[in-house]
Amino acid sequence: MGSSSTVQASLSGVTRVYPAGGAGKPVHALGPIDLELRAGEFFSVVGPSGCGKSTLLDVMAGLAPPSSGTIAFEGKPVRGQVPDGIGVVFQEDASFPWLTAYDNAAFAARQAGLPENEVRARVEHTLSFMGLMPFAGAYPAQLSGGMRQRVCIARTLVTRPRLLLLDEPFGALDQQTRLLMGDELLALWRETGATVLLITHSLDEAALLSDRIGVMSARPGTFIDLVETGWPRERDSRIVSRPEFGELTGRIWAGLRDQSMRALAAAR
Amino acid sequence: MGSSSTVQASLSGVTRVYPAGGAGKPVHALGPIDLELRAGEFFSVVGPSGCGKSTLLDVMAGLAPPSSGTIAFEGKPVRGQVPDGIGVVFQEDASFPWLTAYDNAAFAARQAGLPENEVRARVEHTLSFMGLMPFAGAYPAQLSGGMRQRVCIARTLVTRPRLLLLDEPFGALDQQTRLLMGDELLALWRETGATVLLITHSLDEAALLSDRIGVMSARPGTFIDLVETGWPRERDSRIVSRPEFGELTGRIWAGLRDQSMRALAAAR
Amino acid sequence: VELNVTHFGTGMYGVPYAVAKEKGYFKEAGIDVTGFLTSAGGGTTVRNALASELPYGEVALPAVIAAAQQGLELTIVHGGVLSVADQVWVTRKDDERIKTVQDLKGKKLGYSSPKSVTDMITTMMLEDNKLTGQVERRPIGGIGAGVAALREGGVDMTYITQPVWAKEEANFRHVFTSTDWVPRVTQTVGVVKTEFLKKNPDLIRKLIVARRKGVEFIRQNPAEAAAIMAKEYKIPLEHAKKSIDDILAVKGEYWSPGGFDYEGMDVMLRGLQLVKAVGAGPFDWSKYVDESYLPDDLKRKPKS
Amino acid sequence: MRAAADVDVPVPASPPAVRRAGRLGDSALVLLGLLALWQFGSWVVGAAVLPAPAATLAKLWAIMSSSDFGGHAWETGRAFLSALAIAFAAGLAIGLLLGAHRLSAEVAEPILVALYAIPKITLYPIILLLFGLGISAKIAFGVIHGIVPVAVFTMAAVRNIRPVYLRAARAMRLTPVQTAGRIMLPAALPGIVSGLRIGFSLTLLGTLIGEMFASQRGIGYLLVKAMETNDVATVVALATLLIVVATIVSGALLALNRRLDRSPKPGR
Amino acid sequence: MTRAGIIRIGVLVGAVAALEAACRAGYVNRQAVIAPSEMVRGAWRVLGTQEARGHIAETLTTVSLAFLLSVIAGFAIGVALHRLPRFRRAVDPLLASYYAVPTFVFYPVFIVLFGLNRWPLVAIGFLFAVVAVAINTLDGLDRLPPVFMRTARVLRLSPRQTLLRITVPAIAPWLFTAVKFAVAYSFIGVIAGEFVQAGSGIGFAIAFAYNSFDNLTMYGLMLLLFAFVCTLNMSLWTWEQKLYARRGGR
Ligand SMILES: Nc1ncnc2c1ncn2[C@@H]1O[C@H](COP(=O)(O)OP(=O)(O)OP(=O)(O)O)[C@@H](O)[C@H]1O
Ligand SMILES: Nc1ncnc2c1ncn2[C@@H]1O[C@H](COP(=O)(O)OP(=O)(O)OP(=O)(O)O)[C@@H](O)[C@H]1O
Ligand SMILES: [Mg+2]
Ligand SMILES: [Mg+2]
Repeated sequence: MGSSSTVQASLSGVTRVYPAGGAGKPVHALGPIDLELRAGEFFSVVGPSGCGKSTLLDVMAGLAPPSSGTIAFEGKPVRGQVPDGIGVVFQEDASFPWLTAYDNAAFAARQAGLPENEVRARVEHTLSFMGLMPFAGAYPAQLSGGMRQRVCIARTLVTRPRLLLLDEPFGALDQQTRLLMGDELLALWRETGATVLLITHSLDEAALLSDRIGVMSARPGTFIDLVETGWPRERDSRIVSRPEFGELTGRIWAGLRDQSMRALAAAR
Repeated sequence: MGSSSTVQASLSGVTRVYPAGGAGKPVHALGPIDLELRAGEFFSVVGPSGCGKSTLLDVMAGLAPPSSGTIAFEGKPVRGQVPDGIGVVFQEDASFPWLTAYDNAAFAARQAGLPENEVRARVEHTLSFMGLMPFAGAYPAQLSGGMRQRVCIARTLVTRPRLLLLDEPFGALDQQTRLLMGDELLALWRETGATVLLITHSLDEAALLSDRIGVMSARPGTFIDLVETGWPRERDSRIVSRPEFGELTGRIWAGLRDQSMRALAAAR
Repeated sequence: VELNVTHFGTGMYGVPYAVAKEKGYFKEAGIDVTGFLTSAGGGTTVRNALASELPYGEVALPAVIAAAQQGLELTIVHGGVLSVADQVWVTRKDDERIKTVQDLKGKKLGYSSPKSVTDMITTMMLEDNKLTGQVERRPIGGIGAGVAALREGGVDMTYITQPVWAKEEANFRHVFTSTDWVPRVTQTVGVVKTEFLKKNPDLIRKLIVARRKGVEFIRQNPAEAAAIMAKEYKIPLEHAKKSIDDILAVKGEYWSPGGFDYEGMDVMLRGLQLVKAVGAGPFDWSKYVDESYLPDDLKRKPKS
Repeated sequence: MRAAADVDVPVPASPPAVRRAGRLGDSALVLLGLLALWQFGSWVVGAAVLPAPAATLAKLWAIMSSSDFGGHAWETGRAFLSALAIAFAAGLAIGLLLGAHRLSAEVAEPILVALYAIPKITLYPIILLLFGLGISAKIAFGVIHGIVPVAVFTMAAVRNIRPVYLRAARAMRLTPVQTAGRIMLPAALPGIVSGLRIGFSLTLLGTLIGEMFASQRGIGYLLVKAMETNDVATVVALATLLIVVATIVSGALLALNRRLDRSPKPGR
Repeated sequence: MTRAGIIRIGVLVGAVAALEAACRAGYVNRQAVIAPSEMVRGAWRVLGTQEARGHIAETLTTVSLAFLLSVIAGFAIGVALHRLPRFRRAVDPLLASYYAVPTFVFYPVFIVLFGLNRWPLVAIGFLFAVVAVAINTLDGLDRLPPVFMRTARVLRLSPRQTLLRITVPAIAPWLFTAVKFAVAYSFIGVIAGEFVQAGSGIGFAIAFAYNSFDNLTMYGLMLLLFAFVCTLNMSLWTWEQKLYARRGGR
């Protein structure tokens, strides 16, 4: 288990401007962002659509260069390449349709050159943890959207990343199933001790799962609020019936409602 | 404005079984359902994914025949055809990519044979109401997913339906923007006095907007709970901060959490 | 009507027809010839001829033999081209190795395609010169490909026919002409659909006379004939002139006024059998040839 | 209120005029590159085998200004346009039918694909035997080349129409004829036009091949005559003419398709 | 077998039977079309001759070479065009108009380039097939979800690994279509070339049989050719259907 006081990843003064395509104007999509992720914490990001959340994730993972500012992971600067130790689950379904659930889950581990029996042990453990063991031999086309997303999560988990970046991983699920998957994610987080950064559209999800929540403004996205939830490490979705839960979501909503309204008004 | 006591649409003993395709077994998707929609009420349907919500809408609209039971709209049986007076907005994006937003919105009205100046007046009114006036000349490809869905809503509203069936119309939007669109939908409902049946994945949305909420079981979907919210006709999304709101969502959630867990466990 | 003449526009067979049309001989015979039909491949021309409004054609003899063997209803009514004077064998200008046929030993010789007339001519030529098996023979497909192959070194010698030769003369070196080895071989004959012939014997008679006038005109007025050919074939006058002069310079008859050369026809038949283009065994000319439509002075009893 | 036509439209990334100019510039560069390659090739193999561009253009000019070229072009044009009309009409009819009727599509598709794969030139004896000499054989030859791609593309386009459009049509109470004209045709049009582009070229090729064997007039006849007399300059000049004509038409159809195809593009 | 499969066989058998009946009853001119049973007899006889077997072997070798080369080059061209979108836009009209040109008229040029051997014909087949392969590869790459490429980067795959382990399997259905086109077009190109220009091969043999009024040989050869192409196509198609069934469509 990671201690919750050391810094695992840090961003300072990070912005990202998409260069002008054709004769269009450049798009200032993100920042400036300053953020320190503590090792082992569960951090969620919420914000209006198009505010730059996925861009933030790309920049943190080293998939896209920041236009200014610096990013560090475990003390080393992130530049050009995805550092070892970071696992990413994308917003889109990235399961490979030509591989079975098992082979999908094993893909990254095999890639990393692990011996096959080690791969097998890890994949089987992860698949049964994610409730996918009966579907190990199934192809993604035979799975529901939510199951496919779980396959992607399994693929990432098998490499045992120390920092897990999740971009709206439950987008394909209905609200109730999301809740259950959230519980599983919490259990996983407790078990592995990894740091988790979760991007989500759902305030409830963020309020329920996180140690800290970063609330982003409309584009260019910056953090307008950082909320500590104060939940115990042992928790699950039954928290929703607690009164503090209502207060918490109320606080986040209040901020975001203004943001969204302002964004929408500007667009009209 | 419709009185809230007369029955506008009614379903009794309605089921729908999808016939066996190929070597598969027939799928019992829905019912039996008994429901009376009161003229002018705002009714929401929530339930786990795949429980038959869209099927219910198809059957009510006359787009698909019930396997048993009867449906009536304004006293007349619904059979084979979509009755005049019903407007439908589908879960999928159904905006026509070959028409501009304006022509999309005008499509159904022109279809109904309205004179062109009447069409223009209605379309302009509806588009500005939906915040789409600046995009009247844009094609759907130039609009975001949420805007496209609004175009579809506009297309349906222009015909002034007396019963509006909405299938997850805000699926493409983030939670904050959904909230704002919900407010607009409420305003519209108040203005036109139409009956609204809204299918949604979001319990908050249902709790916020509706006079009544139908909670469905897992497939085959039947109503396991019918919740009266008791909200005043004049309301908007600020309701979320009221304590009764938390109670209400808590009640719905409790029922659904069990349902979803049971469904998930059975699938494992 | 349109008349079927094989290789009209690309070969010498059609010149008498061009002259007869231009000089009004067809008109005199009461036939309004508006143009000529032709197509690639002997069989196609035969089929086309038999399917035309006036089911007559001057076509390749091998195709006629094949058609007759397959039971098509046709009658041979006049002789056409009686020699291969239009076929020359050439090498590259800068290639001095081949001066006589004996120099072919160990070289590569291009002919159009298996079972064709050039296949037959080369086979006979090599046989006559005791070179069989000592020359590499390669099918090339056509003149264009042959010329390309010659340039590239794929073959050392290939054939070119008139009037293309007149055009290409400057680019290649002439070594010999096919008539040097096979002086008499009937290339084309006139055929008519038998059914039509029975009904319109006079029309065919007149047509043969008109063609004959064309042939005679070429002999008497080669220069004017060349001018007509140049116009109808859409080629430069000097090429037309050259090709006609070349043909006339070769010993022996090229354009028959209509009469048959049965020896030449037998040479063709035996040659084709040699390259297995037609089945072995005798071929009874008298079954297909009918001389009764020829002018009396050209008639000759077919030997059986 | 302003009329829909003069309403503001969101400014596209770059004005169309600028983009079009850029595209033309690129095309000019590619053209120059091809000409250079051609010139180079001519040097390598010799002008007697492959005449240089300038000589070819001069030759082409000479051919085109000769008195009887008009007749040949007219002959080919007449046969080609008839073949094109038949191939397009029949291909569209077959494609629409198969697209709309699933079972016949399943029955016919492998047969169509197999027919497509047949080296059609070997059918020329049969065509000649069936249609005799003259324009009908050429037309038949053009048709057998062009009809299958048109049918296959149309079928795919119709089958890929999103089902929600058809459901929307029913919800708006369109008659079957209206549905075909106002929904199916515009929705499938981009795919159909792609089929027409390929169909155009192949029909032209088929017509020419027909002319090469069974005609006394037309571009194909000129081509085969030039081939027989080893007139390389004419062969190359005519081939150039063909590709120029086909490219202009193909480019025009492509531009049309870009205008018609307003569906959102995949990818970010 | 599926219902569609049964109907399909019924349709084909019906068509053949109708032709047979029409020929037997004398509705069809024997000089034009012969009965299917005669065609089979012709095919059998053709297979018995050394000469025809030689033509067939030659054509098959030529086609195989054209096919292999066009698949490799077409794939490479497709990938290259995809990487160069501006270039691609500029050549886009050419890709569709390309098929209007009878490539085989350039046979003499290829003889000069490649010599008097089978390579000029290989070139004709290749030129016919390569563009179809490139177009389909491009189509597949266009629809390749960008998230796969991002996944490859997260998993730190080398460009080669990305190509072999992600790109190729991801666009496999389009490559399949490309392969089917390559088979069809290399046959079409090679046979057309033989038909018009060459002195050997199936195309030449058909043309020769036609010109010698030898319908039995001609239809026999055609039948063999069609049977071969169709069998090849059908097996590819079945294989493809299996692939799709697993992957659930494209
Ligand atoms: N490649 C790009 N080029 C130009 N602009 C881009 C590009 N990618 C994203 N953007 C813009 O940058 C902004 C941020 O995009 P991003 O995908 O990060 O938003 P997001 O917060 O993840 O949205 P969502 O919640 O919808 O996933 C958006 O306005 C988007 O239009
Ligand atoms: N055409 C069909 N044939 C067979 N089964 C079908 C068909 N359409 C839907 N179903 C099945 O019927 C059930 C109900 O489907 P429906 O689309 O009504 O669910 P839903 O509640 O709208 O789900 P969601 O919330 O995901 O939109 C599902 O289990 C689905 O698999
Ligand atoms: Mg995002
Ligand atoms: Mg649904």
